[in-house]
Parts: sequence; C-alpha cells; structure tokens
Amino acid sequence: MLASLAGIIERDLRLAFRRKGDVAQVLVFFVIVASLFPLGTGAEPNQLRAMGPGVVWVAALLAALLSLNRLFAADYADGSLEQMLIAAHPLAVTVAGKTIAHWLTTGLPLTLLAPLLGVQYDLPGAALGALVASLALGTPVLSLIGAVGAALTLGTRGAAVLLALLVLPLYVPVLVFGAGAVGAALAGLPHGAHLSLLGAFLVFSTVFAPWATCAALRIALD
Amino acid sequence: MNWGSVDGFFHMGGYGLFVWGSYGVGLLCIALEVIALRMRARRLARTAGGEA
Amino acid sequence: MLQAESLACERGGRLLFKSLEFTLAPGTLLRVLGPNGAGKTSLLRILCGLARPVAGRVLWSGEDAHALGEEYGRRLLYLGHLSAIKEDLTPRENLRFAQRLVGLEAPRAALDEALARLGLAGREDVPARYLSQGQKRRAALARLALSRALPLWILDEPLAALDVHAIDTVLALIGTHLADGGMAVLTSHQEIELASASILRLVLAG
Amino acid sequence: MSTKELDFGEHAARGEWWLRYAAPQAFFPLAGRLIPYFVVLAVVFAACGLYLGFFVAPTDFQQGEAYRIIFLHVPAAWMSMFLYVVMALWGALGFVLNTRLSGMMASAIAPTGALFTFIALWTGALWGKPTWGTWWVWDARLTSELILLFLYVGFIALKASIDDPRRADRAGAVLALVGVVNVPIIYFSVQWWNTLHQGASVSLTRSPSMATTMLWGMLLMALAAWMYAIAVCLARVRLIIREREREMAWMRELGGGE
Repeated sequence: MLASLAGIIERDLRLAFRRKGDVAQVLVFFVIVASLFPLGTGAEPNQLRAMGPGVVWVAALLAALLSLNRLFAADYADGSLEQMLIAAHPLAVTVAGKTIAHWLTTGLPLTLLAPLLGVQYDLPGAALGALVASLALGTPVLSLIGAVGAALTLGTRGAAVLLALLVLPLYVPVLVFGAGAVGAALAGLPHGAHLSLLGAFLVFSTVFAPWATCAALRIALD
Repeated sequence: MNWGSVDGFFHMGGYGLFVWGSYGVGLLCIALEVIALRMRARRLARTAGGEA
Repeated sequence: MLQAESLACERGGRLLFKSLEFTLAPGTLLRVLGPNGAGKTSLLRILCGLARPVAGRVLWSGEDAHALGEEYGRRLLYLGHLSAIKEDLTPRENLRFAQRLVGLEAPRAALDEALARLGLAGREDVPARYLSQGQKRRAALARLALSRALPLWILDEPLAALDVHAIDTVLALIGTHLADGGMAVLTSHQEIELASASILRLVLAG
Repeated sequence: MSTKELDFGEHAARGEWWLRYAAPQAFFPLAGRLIPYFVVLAVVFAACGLYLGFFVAPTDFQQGEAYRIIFLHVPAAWMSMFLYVVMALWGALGFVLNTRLSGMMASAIAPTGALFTFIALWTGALWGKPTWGTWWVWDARLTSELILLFLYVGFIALKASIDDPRRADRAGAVLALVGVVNVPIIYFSVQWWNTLHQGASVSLTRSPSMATTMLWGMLLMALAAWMYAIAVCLARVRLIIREREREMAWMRELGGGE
C-alpha cells in the first residue's frame, strides 16, 4: 500500500518537475496578489501590519485554488484517471498520493515563501513564526478539500469558476483560524488554540475528504 | 391590541421602513418564486405539450 | 472466469441494452460487435467496473466484481479509446507507471523489451509528446507484452490506428495470452483471425 | 421497454413496495394532490403567526417595534439551514438507493433554500440598521448565512453545469454531504471569530429569553415557512420530472451517444 502511495507521489512530482512553469506560476501569483494590496490601501506600516495576516492568507488560499485543476484535469483528459480507477490499490491511495503531491508542489512552497511576504507587511518575528506554522497546518487542508471540488467539477462547463464557488466557502474555517493565529501572535496573545484547531481541521479533512473525492471521481468517470 | 390606529400600525413606532421593508421583500421573494414556477410550467407545456 | 448477469445499460436517456448475459471461460475471446452508438464502449466500461449498469451484475469467478474492488482491478488490463499516455513522460516512464498501477513492477530491461516488441526501439527516452498518434497507441499497447499475470484483458479498439506489422504483433500477443488460459473482451472493426483461440461474438443491436 | 418501466418494475419485482413512490411517474400525481393542503396550512400558520407577532406580542423595551422583524428573520434563518440538511439527506438517499426521484427532490429544494437564506440576510440587514446602526453587520450568524448562500449557489451551479441528470444528481449529493458536514464547522468558526452578536435569542439549550407570545409567533411563522417550502418544492419537483422526461424523449429520438 505504501509503495503504491509513493509511486503515485513520485509520478505526480515527476510530472510537476517536467512542467516547472506551472508550479512557478502559482508562486508568482501568490507574491503578486499579496503585493497588490499595499498599492490599493497605502503603505502605512501600522495599517499594513494589521492587514498582513489576512492578506497573506487569502493570497495563499487563492494560489492553492488556482492550482487545483492540475490535480485531475490532465489525467482525466488523457485517460490516465480511468486507469487509476482500475488499479491494484484502493482509489483512496491514489487520491491521497495526488493530494500529497499537490501539497508538495503548492502548499509547501507557499508556506516557505510566506515569511518573505510577511516582511513586506512589516510583521514581527513572532507573527512570522505563527504565519509559517498556520500555513503548514492549513495548506494541506486546502489541498484535501480542494481535491473534492476538483473531482466534482471534472469535465463540467466553466469548471474553473465553479471550482472556486464550490471550494472557497469550505475554506472559510481554515482562513479564520489561519489568519487568526497570525493576528493573535501579532497582538502578543497566545495562538496555540488556533493552531490546534487547524490541526483538528487537518485530521478531520484527512479522514473525510478522500472519501468524497473518490466518490466524485467515480461519478465523473461513470 | 398594540396599535391605536391604522397609521400607527404602518408607522410601527418609527421603524416602519425597516419592518415593512423586511416583510415587503419577503413577500416579494415568495411571489417571485411562485411566478417563476408558473412561467417554467408554461414554457414546459408550450414545448412538450405535457400538462404542468 | 467472467460472467455478465442480465446487464442493462442506459446512456443519455436511451436503454442501450438489457438482460445481457454471457460467460467467458478461460482461453476464449469475446468480440463485441455493433454499429456506432450501440453501447460497445459502455459495455466494456461496465465490465471493468468504471461504469455502473442500470441493472444486472458482473461476476468474476462467481463474485460480484464491483464488491471485489481492487481485487478485481489487480486481475484486469483495460485499454480504452484514450491511450493514457502522459505527453511529458517518456514511453518507458509511462509503461513503468502503468505496470506499477496494477502491481506488476517491471525492471527497465523488460520495459524496453516490451517497447521494442511494439516497434518503439530507440524511442524509449523520447518524451511522448514527440511521438505520432500511432506510436503513442503502440506505447500504450506495450503493456500487453508485460501483462501475462493479468488473466482478463478488456481492449477497446486495440487495432485502431495501427499499421499492419503492429496489428500482427498485437494479435500474436492476444493469441499467447489466450493460449495461456487468459480471457479477453475486445471491440474491433477489423476481422480478428486467431488460429487456435475460440472466439465468441456478441452483437449489440443498438 | 423504456427505462421508466425498468425503474418501476425492477423495484416492484424486488418487493420494495415503498419504493413504488420512488418512481417519478408514481410520485407525480401524488405530489399534485398534496400541494393544496400544504398551501392552506402555510397560509393558516402564517396568519396566526403574524397575528401573534403584531397584535399580541408586546413592544420590546430595548428595540421598540423593530424587533418584530424577527418573526420573519429567525424562521427564514432556521429554514435556510433546515432545507440544506433536508437537501443533503435527499441527495444521500438518491446516492445510496440510486433512485432518480431523490436527486430531483434535492434539486427542487435548493432554490427555495437559497431564497430563505436571502430573506434571512435581507431581514437581518434591515434589523441590524436600527439596532446596531449599520446595514451590514459582520455578525456571526449573518456571516454564516452569507456563506450558506454561497453553498446553495455552488450546489445549484454544479448541478446546472452537468448535462447528464444522473451524474448531476450524484455529484450534487456528494457536494451537499460535504457541505452539510461543513455548515456547523463554518458556523462555529465564524461564531468564534466574532462574538459581537448576543447569543442566538432562541437556542435549544437555553430557555427562550423572550415573552412566550414572541416565541409562539416565531414558531408558527416557522411552521408556515415549512409548509410553504414543501408546497413549492413539490411543485418544482413535478416540473423537474416533466423536464427530464422531455429531455429523455428528445434524446431517444436523436439516438443518444454510445
């Protein structure tokens, strides 16, 4: 089982590295979106610091959303997804592998890049630490829930916008506690509660999301 | 009976705009939904000859 | 042993077929015939568990294939209209992953030998994007040379877009598979001449 | 033999008599007969509720007469959440039992659920203005209602974007199930995020902190809203049944895809 999981991850990572442009695009989008806000709201440090957590988190959320179609769309189009439904291992293993690969190519880089943007928003050290911690726990949830949306919108008309419409409301709890953790750290308050709740969301979605994604994939390929 | 007169009722203790604004839109929504169903039925009947 | 038990399929509001029955014993080939839109592909997709029949069941040695899940998947080779070839990967990588998916990890030499058998010698490391449509199809068909361990082959138009030489190779592979006691279900517009094997024909009226 | 008999015959053959009405064709006339009863019930409950709300319930010492909006706001909010759960249940039923009618019921409920969510938001805003001074208050319940509206719109949009009705029903069922699991989480996280609004005036745990007549007014209005919702959803499901039949008839004439 573990070997199959590793096999799926290795394949998707190999495909991602063959198309480095796609991975880079998502990161560039993240930086651009986060850098636009000061142009709109003015660069007054106190104001920037106050909105920093929210802006960086929303930018990360949108970047993750942008890359979700990479999960299944290409495989659906060329028939690879069909083959994965007839594999020697449960479909959930394939979904888990692809979700992990998706996180490794989007969530993880976003988390590592976020402190740079945090500095742009004049966030102090403690807040930067909370930012990385909250993104590290939150971005996997974005991939897990996003996978459900990506599978549901396979082969539908206007899939990109529809995917955003389906998935963004489900991202609200992660955004609330993700940005909340950084905000609390900014105010010098303890943010352990936020991170533990993010951890709870991670466990919760790890258990439920793959089931929904598998069901959605079977429906899409029926 | 809370209201001295019909005017008092509509005045609603100064909050007439808000109260009747709420109930008015509520009623409007319901009316629109029923009308939408009617139109959908008529469009169905016209194209398929099926009874609504 | 594959059995279809009163299968019915509905596609786009139309009942393509109903109460369809057949039993496929080891060593036999079932050729599904019928005009376009008769439900040939739908039947094949139902047999390999991709699509759900409106009624009836697919049985694999007596057990419901749907319930078997990956147990059934481990015994099945399915080739659809789409070749499932990733353009960014090389034929060898594509083949390695396809084999790994059904639990048959093949060493590099075996992969290259299978590709060579389908006329792709020297092109193992070329990204599939640069191959022609026929070559991509052959890259997908290379799996036939490595799937002796899979008792059931379900092939949708395996001979389409192939040159004469490749057709002979594929037929030879199917022949040896049947001779080894394997089973195959396939659709094909060309006539299938397989000397030794017993061929069942199933015509879908459509 | 057309698919309709297949559904019906197949279920009857297996002795599942209660599935008789799961066949859309058997349910169609039944729904038609039930609608008038629900309409009457809705009107009666609404009349009683409004009478209690406007003519019996006393003026609120804090908010004056503005509070009477709750006789529409709270029932609408309850219905918006209740209908989402019912929609998810019908979706799940259809997903498990593979009955076509359940998927149609889920599609029939979604627009009415979205409508109640909009009414809850609108009345919430109009109630917020005199009470807290702003039209839109980022208060926990209103924000959750707004997100619930997005979930409804997402459900409707997903089903509209998939042509094959069976696939649309099944995809919608999965989305609704994922949604219904998330609604409490969203509500909890938004509630935590903003404790501006005083706790829900009527919650199952605490005893109602308002005059009983106010409570009865709201409960009657909620019943009225429920009856109305059933009547409208039955009417809409009849339309969906006819529309799908027509769709299938067209496809049969044109010869569906392989």
